[in-house]
Amino acid sequence: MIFTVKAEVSLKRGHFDPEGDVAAKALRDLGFGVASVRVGKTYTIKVEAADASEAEAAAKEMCRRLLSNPTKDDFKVEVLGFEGRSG
Amino acid sequence: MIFTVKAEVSLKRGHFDPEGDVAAKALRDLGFGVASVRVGKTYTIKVEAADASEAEAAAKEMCRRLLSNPTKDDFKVEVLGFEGRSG
Amino acid sequence: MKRARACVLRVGGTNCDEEIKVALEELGLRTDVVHMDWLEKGDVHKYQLLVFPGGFSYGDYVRAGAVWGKRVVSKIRRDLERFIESGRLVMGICNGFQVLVESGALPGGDGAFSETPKAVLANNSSARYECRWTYLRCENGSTPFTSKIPVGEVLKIPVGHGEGRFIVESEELLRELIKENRVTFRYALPSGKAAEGAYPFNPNGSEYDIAAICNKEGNVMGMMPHPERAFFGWQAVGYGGPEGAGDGRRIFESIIEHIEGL
Amino acid sequence: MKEGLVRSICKDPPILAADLREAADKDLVEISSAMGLALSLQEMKAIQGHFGRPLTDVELQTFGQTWSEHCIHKTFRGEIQTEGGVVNSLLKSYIARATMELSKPWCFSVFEDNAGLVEFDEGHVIAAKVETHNHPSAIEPFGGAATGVGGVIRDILGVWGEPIALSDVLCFGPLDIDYSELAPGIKHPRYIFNGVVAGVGNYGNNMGIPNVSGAVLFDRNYAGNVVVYCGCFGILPKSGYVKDTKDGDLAILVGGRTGRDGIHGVTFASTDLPEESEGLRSAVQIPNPLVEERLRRAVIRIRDEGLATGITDLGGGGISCATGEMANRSKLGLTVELDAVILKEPDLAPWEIWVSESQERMLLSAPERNLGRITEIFREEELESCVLGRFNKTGRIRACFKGATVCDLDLDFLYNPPRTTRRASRASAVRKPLILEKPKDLKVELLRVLSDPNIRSREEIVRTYDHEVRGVTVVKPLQGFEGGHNDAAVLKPLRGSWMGVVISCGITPFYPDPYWMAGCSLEEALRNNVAVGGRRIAILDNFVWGNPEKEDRMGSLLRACEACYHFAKAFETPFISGKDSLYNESPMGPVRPTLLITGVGIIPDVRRAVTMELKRAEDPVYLIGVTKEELCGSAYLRVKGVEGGAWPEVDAASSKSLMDALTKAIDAGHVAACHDLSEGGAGVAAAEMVLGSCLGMELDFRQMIHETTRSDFVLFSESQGRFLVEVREDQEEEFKKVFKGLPARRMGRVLGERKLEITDLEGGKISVDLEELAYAWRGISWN
Ligand SMILES: Nc1ncnc2c1ncn2[C@@H]1O[C@H](COP(=O)(O)OP(=O)(O)O)[C@@H](O)[C@H]1O
Ligand SMILES: [Mg+2]
Repeated sequence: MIFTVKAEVSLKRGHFDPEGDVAAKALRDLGFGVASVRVGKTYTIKVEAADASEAEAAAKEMCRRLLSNPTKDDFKVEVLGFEGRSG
Repeated sequence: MIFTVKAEVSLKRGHFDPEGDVAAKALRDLGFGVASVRVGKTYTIKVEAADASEAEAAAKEMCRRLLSNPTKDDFKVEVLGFEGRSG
Repeated sequence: MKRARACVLRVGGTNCDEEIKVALEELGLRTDVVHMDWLEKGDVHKYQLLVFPGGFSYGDYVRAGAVWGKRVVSKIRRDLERFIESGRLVMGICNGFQVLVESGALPGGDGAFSETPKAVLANNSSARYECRWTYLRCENGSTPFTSKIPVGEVLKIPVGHGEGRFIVESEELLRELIKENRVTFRYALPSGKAAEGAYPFNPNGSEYDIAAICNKEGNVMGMMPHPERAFFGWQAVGYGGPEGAGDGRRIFESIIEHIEGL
Repeated sequence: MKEGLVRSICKDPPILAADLREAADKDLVEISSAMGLALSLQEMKAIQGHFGRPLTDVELQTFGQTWSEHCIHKTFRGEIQTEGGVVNSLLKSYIARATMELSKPWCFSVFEDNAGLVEFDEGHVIAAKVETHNHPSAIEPFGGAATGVGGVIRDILGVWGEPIALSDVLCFGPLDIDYSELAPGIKHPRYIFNGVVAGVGNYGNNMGIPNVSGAVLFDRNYAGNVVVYCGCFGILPKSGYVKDTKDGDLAILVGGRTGRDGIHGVTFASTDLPEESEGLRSAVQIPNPLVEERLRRAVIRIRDEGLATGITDLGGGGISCATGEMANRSKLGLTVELDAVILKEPDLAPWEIWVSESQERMLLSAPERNLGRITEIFREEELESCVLGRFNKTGRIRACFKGATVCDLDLDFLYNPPRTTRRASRASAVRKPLILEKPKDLKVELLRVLSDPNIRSREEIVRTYDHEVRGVTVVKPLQGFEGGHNDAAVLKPLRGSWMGVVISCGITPFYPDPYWMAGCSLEEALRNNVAVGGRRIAILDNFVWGNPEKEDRMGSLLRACEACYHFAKAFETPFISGKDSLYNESPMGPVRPTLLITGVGIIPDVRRAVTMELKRAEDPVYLIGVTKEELCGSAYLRVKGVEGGAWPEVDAASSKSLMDALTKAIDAGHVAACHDLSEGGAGVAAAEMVLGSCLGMELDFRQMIHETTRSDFVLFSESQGRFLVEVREDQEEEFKKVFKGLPARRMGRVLGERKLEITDLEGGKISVDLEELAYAWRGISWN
């Protein structure tokens, strides 16, 4: 089956986020009352797996091996749904 | 009060996502059974607002004005929590 | 010298291969620019020097250098381990440095590679791409890459990157790098004093002003600045004279002297 | 619309047919608009008259694309009715005419191909092209600007050039403008600015092509009409320029896949920007420099192995225009198999495949025997390609899909559209008196001008563009650690030669008279080029104007073209290429007429190139040229919000003799530093020279050759044809000899301390130290 999994990669707490700081400043310049912004990335992945837990495990492994760098990133994985048989 | 709001910006359906394609191919090369990947961005924003609905409205406005482009992006906003009085 | 040969690797998105080839050839070293695909099928061991050049490999998507770095691990790790263990030289410049870090070759582990990366080149603290000249203080003049540069000497070499803020996994590892003399260049003030984070002398906010590091054995080095863009004097108008040599040339001269002796 | 005029003739694939024979005028107009063709009634009638059969949507779209303003330049090639008579083609009567009459032997290929080509050395030519990407950037700033860069790079690849440099000139609304001042649907200049700068930087950096030249302008007028010019410059061996498609050759499409992105970009660029532009999703183009980088390598390899007979890029109009142009150029025909095209998404209609403007694609022609090797190169560079069809002698462009012929057109008719007629009213600015109180403190005035967004340091932008990659940039946009702005860039493209390419630009849209505005832009491009040591300069024109169907817009366009002809002739600088972007109108009004002139010169030895930062204390400083009371449109008056007085004019003869003398002085080694005087006049130029170096300068304006009455006027006048020159102290006598009989005057000297000291016309002194200058120029707004 093809599962849709969302992996969210974000900076570890306490890590400096220049991109977030720039976004915060730009938002403040536009008149918003913003205290801070942290930027992260999401990967919405269609992955082949036997069941949801296998899909989740695979996505975690993808985060470990490619999508995140443990020095700076945390990641979180969530199975969103599935699509039935794959060819 | 300071609310934490998460804004998620992603490419509209049908829009071509070169970054997602590269990630998908790289994951396949690493042996994962990945059909496709779509990449999005998250902004975790601390925003001053009177209540949750005001915080949400502000975040939506931020998406409209700066964080996304309605021609190519969809966005989604979610209030995660609040932190009590601001100075 | 007759036998020595260098390989400048490339993948889609690499774009600084030609100027590195020019620099090496200028010093008489036979240099091939080789696509990763060919190397995976071919033989890396006929080379004494392997260079991972700058550019935007795979568009720098996901994370700068990550996709290429993981491909190195999954496709040519064993070959590269042998290459490194035999004392030959591997150099990563800019995107190439990012690749070496993402693959685990730098700072390195117990073997040639650590299982997971122990460092990262994160977004510049300015949150922008920075193309500018920097002052680099040589911290270790006895690696194969720096033997012609005395410790304390300041080189003028430009950077051009958006993700060059070097951070390591732990305080401990940083101390270890410093203690083992593995920080080869630091961003400095014109006087030669460390920049101590002061922008724009430290152009990206790197910890300890780190611009370049090497592995334990000293035969793998990664650096964010581009010595090949400061090879000729005319590349450095306003920083040196149009005639003669640029400061980056001395890094290449060190390399060549070393591999001639291999 | 009349029943049955347009009907479906096939469901799968979806094909419509329109029978124009029975159509009334209003039906024609309706069909054009319903199908998004943007063809005028006159054009629709020409099509109606030509065909004795119904036309498919594929065919009608072909006309829509090929006869668009973008592809065929119908305004520039059309007929213009003026009070004084009829002008037959702006291009022929002014732009190309100057080139023809100058007939320089070093012009290698002009106005013909994707880019202009001039000789470099015996074996090589330089290719240059500048494009605009305004509408796409207004809608999606990042993608619009990035694909603008990508597109102009393909123009250079499209003449077999190896790209060596990029340029970008950007015009934005004020970054601090209030939301309430923007019309609905218009994005905030801040948003546009961030996206455009990031897009330009991203594409160029990814490609590894240094961005070395450009300009950034701010004005309320551009809030509704952002202007984005992208330039690319390349080099190639003369023998590598092959454009000789033969009967029987294959047409090969390579690069990115074809999808729905950018459909109707062309017709879209030929109409005003609608208020609800957000609905135009398919017009958004998605950049993918990763593919173009591989394309670049493949194209150069194929060129060097001599495998192909022709090449062109896919830009506006997609496959339809690229194949049509290639066939037409060689007086051949072609049948295209649309099934062969590799698609991004299934179920594209044939007409969509035909006109899609998906990025990063090129078209090659090659004999069949080379197909194997070409495909191998593509494979090695990880590129997808397909054979579209074979060139033949029919003189027709045909397209087939699933066995059916969906398009069959006569190239002769397609490439000879009906002449467009436009009307032009007289356009010159009216001079108003200048009413301005004498300022109390010149120093305050100078700092205020320096801190204006139009004058301030561009470092924050320029540093995000890699200008060193390839390792051939000799004179850089930012000079030295101090980051002074050089007037032009110098590149050394060949390994075994000291010869350099010099790239500069001129843009002066704030001078109100279209004729003199154009003249000043041209002069500025040359002045910048000469200031670093460039000579034998070729120029490119890029017009950004409003709707040419309005008489006043057409009137000013005509005047600007007249100036282009006159000054190109007078300076002996031929136009080699260019482009016009018309219909730049938004709910906030028409764009300010904006002409960019790009200069491409050469320098025999890059070691002789001159930079702008001061070199040595005690060196004498000369001001070359005459300062007149020309302040209308100047930075000084704009900062004060004042209009009036005379605008700068160009005295070509005197300016040319000064430039020639300066070149002589540079070649002889007399010149240590040089900076041209442009926006902000002598005051700003002097401040910039100090800011860019570790030294200072002392100037006595009483020494100046001037025709003005006031100190603030000599300081800020923007008279053309002027330079500030640091002369090597030991060569001052020789320098003076070179300038004998010319207006050049010693104004002061270089100081060891970092400050600017000025003596005004009354003998009053002002002294500004570096911190003050830097705070105004680099820092946050000064007041
Ligand atoms: N306004 C103009 N001024 C000068 N040359 C022009 C102008 N418009 C078009 N040209 C020239 O005509 C040739 C074809 O132009 P164009 O259709 O814009 O090419 P492309 O489609 O590759 O962008 C080019 O060499 C171009 O420089
Ligand atoms: Mg073209």
